[in-house]
Amino acid sequence: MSEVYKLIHPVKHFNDYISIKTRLDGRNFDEHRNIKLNVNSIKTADASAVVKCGNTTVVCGIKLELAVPKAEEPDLGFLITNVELPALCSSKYRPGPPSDYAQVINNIVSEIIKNSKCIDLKDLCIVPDKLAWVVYCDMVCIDHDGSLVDACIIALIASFKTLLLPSVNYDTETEEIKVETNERINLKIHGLPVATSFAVYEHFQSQIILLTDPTNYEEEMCGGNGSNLIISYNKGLLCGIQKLGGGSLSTENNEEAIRLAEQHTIAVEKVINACLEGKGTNK
Amino acid sequence: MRDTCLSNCEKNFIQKIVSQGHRLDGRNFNETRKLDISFGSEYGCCIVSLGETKILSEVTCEVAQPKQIRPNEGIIFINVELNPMAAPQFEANRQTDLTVYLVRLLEKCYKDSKCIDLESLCIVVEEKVWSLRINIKVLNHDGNLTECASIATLASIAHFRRPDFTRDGDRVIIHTLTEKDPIPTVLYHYPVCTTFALYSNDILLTDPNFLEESVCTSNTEEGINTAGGLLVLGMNQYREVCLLDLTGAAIYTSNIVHKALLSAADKCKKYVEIIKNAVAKDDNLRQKREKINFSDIITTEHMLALSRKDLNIQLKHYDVTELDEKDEEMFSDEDDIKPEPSKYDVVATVPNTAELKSKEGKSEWIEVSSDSGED
Amino acid sequence: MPLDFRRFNGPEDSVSYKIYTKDYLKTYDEQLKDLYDENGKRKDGRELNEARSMCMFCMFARTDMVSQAKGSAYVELRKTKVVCSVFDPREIPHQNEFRQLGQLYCEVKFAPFSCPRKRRPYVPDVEEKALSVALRQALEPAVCRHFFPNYQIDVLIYILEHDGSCLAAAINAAGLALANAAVPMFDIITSCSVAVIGNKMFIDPTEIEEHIAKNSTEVNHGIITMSVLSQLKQISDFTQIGSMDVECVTKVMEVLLKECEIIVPNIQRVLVVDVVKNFELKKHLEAETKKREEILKKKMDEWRSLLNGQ
Amino acid sequence: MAGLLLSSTEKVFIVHGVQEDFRSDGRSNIDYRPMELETDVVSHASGSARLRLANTDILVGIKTEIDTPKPDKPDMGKIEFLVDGSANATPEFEGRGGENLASSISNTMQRAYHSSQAFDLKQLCIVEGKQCWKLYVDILILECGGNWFDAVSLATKAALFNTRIPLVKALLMDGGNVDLQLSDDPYDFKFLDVGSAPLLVTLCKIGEKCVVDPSAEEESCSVISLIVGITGNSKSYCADKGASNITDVDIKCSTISMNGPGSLAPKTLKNAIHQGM
Amino acid sequence: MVTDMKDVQDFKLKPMKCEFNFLSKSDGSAILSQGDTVSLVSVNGPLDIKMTSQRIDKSTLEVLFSNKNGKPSVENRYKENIVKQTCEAAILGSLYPRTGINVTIQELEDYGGFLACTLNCTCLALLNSGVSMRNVFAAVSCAVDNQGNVILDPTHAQLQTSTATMTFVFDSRDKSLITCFTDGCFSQDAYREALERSRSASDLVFAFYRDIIRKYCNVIG
Repeated sequence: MSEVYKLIHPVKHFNDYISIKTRLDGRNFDEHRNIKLNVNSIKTADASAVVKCGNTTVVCGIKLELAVPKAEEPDLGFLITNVELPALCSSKYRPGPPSDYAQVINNIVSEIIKNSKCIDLKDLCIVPDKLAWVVYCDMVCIDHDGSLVDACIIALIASFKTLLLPSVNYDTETEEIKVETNERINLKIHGLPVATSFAVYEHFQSQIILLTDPTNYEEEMCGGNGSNLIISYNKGLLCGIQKLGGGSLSTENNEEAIRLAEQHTIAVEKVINACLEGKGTNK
Repeated sequence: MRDTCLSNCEKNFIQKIVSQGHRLDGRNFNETRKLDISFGSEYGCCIVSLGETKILSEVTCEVAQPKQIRPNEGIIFINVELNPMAAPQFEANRQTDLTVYLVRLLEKCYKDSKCIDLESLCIVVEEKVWSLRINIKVLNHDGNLTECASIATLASIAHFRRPDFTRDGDRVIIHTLTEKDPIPTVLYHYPVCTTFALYSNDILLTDPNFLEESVCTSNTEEGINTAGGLLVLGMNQYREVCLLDLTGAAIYTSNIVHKALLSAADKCKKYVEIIKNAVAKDDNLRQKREKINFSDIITTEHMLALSRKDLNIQLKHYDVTELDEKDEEMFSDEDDIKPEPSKYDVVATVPNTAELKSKEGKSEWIEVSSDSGED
Repeated sequence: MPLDFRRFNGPEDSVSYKIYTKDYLKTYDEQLKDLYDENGKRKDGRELNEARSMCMFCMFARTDMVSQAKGSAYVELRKTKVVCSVFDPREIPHQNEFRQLGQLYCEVKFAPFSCPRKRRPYVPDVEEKALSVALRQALEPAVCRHFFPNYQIDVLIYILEHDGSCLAAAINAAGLALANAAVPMFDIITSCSVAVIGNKMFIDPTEIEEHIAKNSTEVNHGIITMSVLSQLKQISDFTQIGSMDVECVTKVMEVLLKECEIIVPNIQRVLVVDVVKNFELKKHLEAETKKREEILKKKMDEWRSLLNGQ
Repeated sequence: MAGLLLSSTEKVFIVHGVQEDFRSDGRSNIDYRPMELETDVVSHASGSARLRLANTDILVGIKTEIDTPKPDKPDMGKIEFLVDGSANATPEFEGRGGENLASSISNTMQRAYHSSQAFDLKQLCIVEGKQCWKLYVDILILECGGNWFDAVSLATKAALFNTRIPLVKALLMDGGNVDLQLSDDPYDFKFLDVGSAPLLVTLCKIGEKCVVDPSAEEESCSVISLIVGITGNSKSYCADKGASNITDVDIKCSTISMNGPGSLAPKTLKNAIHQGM
Repeated sequence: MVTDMKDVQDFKLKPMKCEFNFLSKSDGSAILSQGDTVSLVSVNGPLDIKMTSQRIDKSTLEVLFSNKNGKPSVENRYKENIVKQTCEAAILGSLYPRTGINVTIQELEDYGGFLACTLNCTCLALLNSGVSMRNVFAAVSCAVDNQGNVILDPTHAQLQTSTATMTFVFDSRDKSLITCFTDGCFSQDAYREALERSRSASDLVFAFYRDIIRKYCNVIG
């Protein structure tokens, strides 16, 4: 019965839920879904993490390569982040090159990482002008059920935290390279950026409702172009606020969003740290 | 590309007034529209408008590997883009016959005529050369794209300057524009294309607009082309022909080509002078450290233009340090009020895994059906 | 190669650091010796003829992996990890004429970080295309295609980690996902592969074993993957690479047939769990609906009595 | 299979004929159609061959280029197969349809040539780890009358046999650079050893019997065909692939019983194939 | 919060210059310069689009952004998305079902605050094209310099030393925030301050809109 109602009167159905202050999966407006995080499960990658935020599943794998640094920036390494939305993660996508939406997500994620300055590209340089690390981070979405950016950032940061760089010997005379995989050092990570997504729903014209950690269906109901508001924090500083589409925000909404994001950030930080500590004790 | 419709009335009307010696916009047969060249703030960037036809041209350069058969020559790459901005019938990011045609004509005119000194673009033989990319973007398509595009190309090449470099042993250092003055490109001669619309095989219309172009290349109701076509001639300032291209009907007599050539030679020479003057004038201004920018094309005299210089607003001036303190206080207050217990538990279950779960089993299944809305 | 404008690209000439490590320069013989110890045990402790699917803990399979898909499955053969999702039948795009049989569109994609040797490119390469074709061939005989003429079903495979036998894993996953999506099928499809190096047979090989088998110089070497419709006793796909004599092939075939049989109960178990789960969910939902209706009814009765009372 | 329309009676006729070991063109089940093979037909290519097997017409050209070998196989050359079906050959090739078929042919060929037993890539090496030959095998399908795989492999083998590789002297310069010197004499070249280059044999299952060298009509009657790659020395055979394809009805697949004849046939057929060459 | 009015300061936006109908073939077009930054936008529509992208309930908005060198990139898609989502909130798309509206943007000069300039220019071009709109919108950019001060509508030189930039787009009716995007790291306070300042400064942009429309009405009226 409910399914039919949802299909025939999607907007009314959704409004009914909102008016009794509940969401379709039983959450409150400001409640986020359960997060499950697992690191280093993929051995072929140099570092990896699997994140499940509710149904949304993202796998992040890091591959290391070596290259000559750019002539303009001889002391910087490379950090290449890409978000893949393969056709299997949702019926919205078709096989082939990345859709416009995938590119937008890709850009948002890479901007957040860049702005948070959590990785100093200088740390990735081995010998200036000669050799530098290229860190390829591929975030693959296996199941797309909303709040993709949050999941991507968690997966990416968790795998950064576990990334170990092998030691490299570069002989300047012979230009010979030797890599020692047994000696590895941690990559320095400055802070722990976390993103929080909201859907902004305009309920009966004037009332603006913020839905924390929206599902795919909720995102669809609020404009259909992913989450409307993404707030990212790193070390107590904001490192990116994106507001696109959905309802318009008043000052109060804005304050509320920032407050919620702060809370969420603390919770997520706890998860990541717990996960990494667990790893430490188990080894 | 969506089709543009041309009504029979329009067709017949244009045909008729041309045969009577008139043009729709009141010009003479050999009169061109107003030419205007404006340069952007960067070298090699210009907007050329020929009447309402507007084209943006930009030359950029990068270091590339030379082709194996020509190890000491630079590379020129011409790209033409027609997007919905030019006219609604064009689709974005799709090559059409028109773009291919334009690229080919421009390549013939500027690459095949060898007007650019390619050897001067060489940095290290067989390893590094400059690769110039000429990007032509049609902003508004009101006929005679070829002529406008060719003027834009020539103007931007003449205006373009590439960074200087010095060789230090094996290494090549490329200097920024502020370190060393950039170098202009060497041009042996200045070829320009001109277009004539051919009507009933004896009338030549200089600089046809969009309507005139479409009428002369379209078919009549009977499906026969009425001896109309487009004749493109490329010539340099020495009255040498670099390019000749005819689309549409066959020409009965060669006289008409002679006639066109004579008229084209004068026109091209005039164009080349205008371009040279424009570049020289721009160079002069730049040497006087005057800012040149595309914002100059917005003429304030235009009826639909508006300019506001004094956009002032009075705002409270925040003293940042003061504010910070206050906020900190506020925050500490807040912390006292609500050390809200986290609703979530962090569980480290399996090795390498952590989980965040909401404490209470909140996920009660609540369903709303259509009846409940009426409660 | 033209630059991909839809992604962020790294420098063109970057290489994996692994080519500078010591292990990379190992000769073939050294690599071969590394494969198994004196007792004939393989590196991960298995016997030669022991498939990873034999031990219950290693073969891990589940359905309903992807919430957005109609049906999905996840198969893990120790390190090889494969996700598959199946979508609702849809009209075949750019198709004019009538097709009596439904089409299967199969796509196998490796994650960029899935292979130990090199980074996978984003655009489908030759291997991925070949795997997609092999997968389609294996699945076509298993699906009742005559039930959905002029439509196509998308079967999409994503390989998260590749440690050998990925085609076999992909076929197993696809079979599960199709069943999970309630696509009518003739039979349960299972698949297994064997690597042959000289006179040794490695059942369910790992990536390194496959690699050596492919490049071996022995008389008999190669990899055979076979998929079987168990009840019908039909082979739906048989792919071999390398070089081996006829006796060897027939021997391998028998081994594979046996292995495929062994997987069947595992698959059945997963499917039964799936059905039971769905059944329980449905019962649960029905119970809730009933409860709600009762409450509603009570309320209505209350109102009615109130109305009548007035 | 839009190109070929057969009525069900025609199909029954073919199936019954095959059952009786008698095919519509008078052959028995293990006979090949007449074939015509011509080598060195394209003067610009390093090697070339044209094969006409009844209606199937295939042209193979081989181009050689110098390339750097793969880092993990420093002493081996490279070989690449490119298949191009002209739209004249069959309506199937129009648009994207040809791509699938072409890639499946080139895949099968690549697979068949993969083993060092089949084709020794070491003979293409010039300087280990630095320079090697890369062979581009361009396969052009001009007309198709069934049985491409056999025809393509046969033509390829002939073209490789005919391929002339120029003799190159390699001088190792200091700093690891290689200087190649090409001999001035244009007749200074070597031939490749293609003795063991694989041939593919397609076995088409029609009814209960297997048939070699199926014509286009016969192909449309079968739902499954088995492609067997055979290397030159009779005992090892390579690249074997069950291709379940083509039209209607319930697909019968190569079961174990069917593979028996499948693996027997190559032996008996080997002589016939070589006669064909 | 802080209510002492004693230090009231003058804040300046960069001079704005605009021309309507710059392109003759488009249904609406505008070229706008804010300081040295120049952007050109053309609007076509509502027009016929291919079946697959038609929507039954509203018009489909297609935004094409091309930067100066003409090469497509992921960043361009992101910018397109910003403009698209902002316009979608403003255009009354439900009036034109099964049609498409094309917005084409050409970068001419970028000396800071380019996206803000583009968004304003897009709004003007939409006004010029006569597409029905719910409200107009104004974009204002801000920068935070290395001392933590907020600078309104920064110039190219100011951007070089800034640690963060923010761009806000406001609704004309109740000045609520439609779109916002940021670059760099900044504190919450800086964000709040920048937001409030930009909100006030958006008045100037709306005033500019009104002036040009008044002039435009005189011409066409």
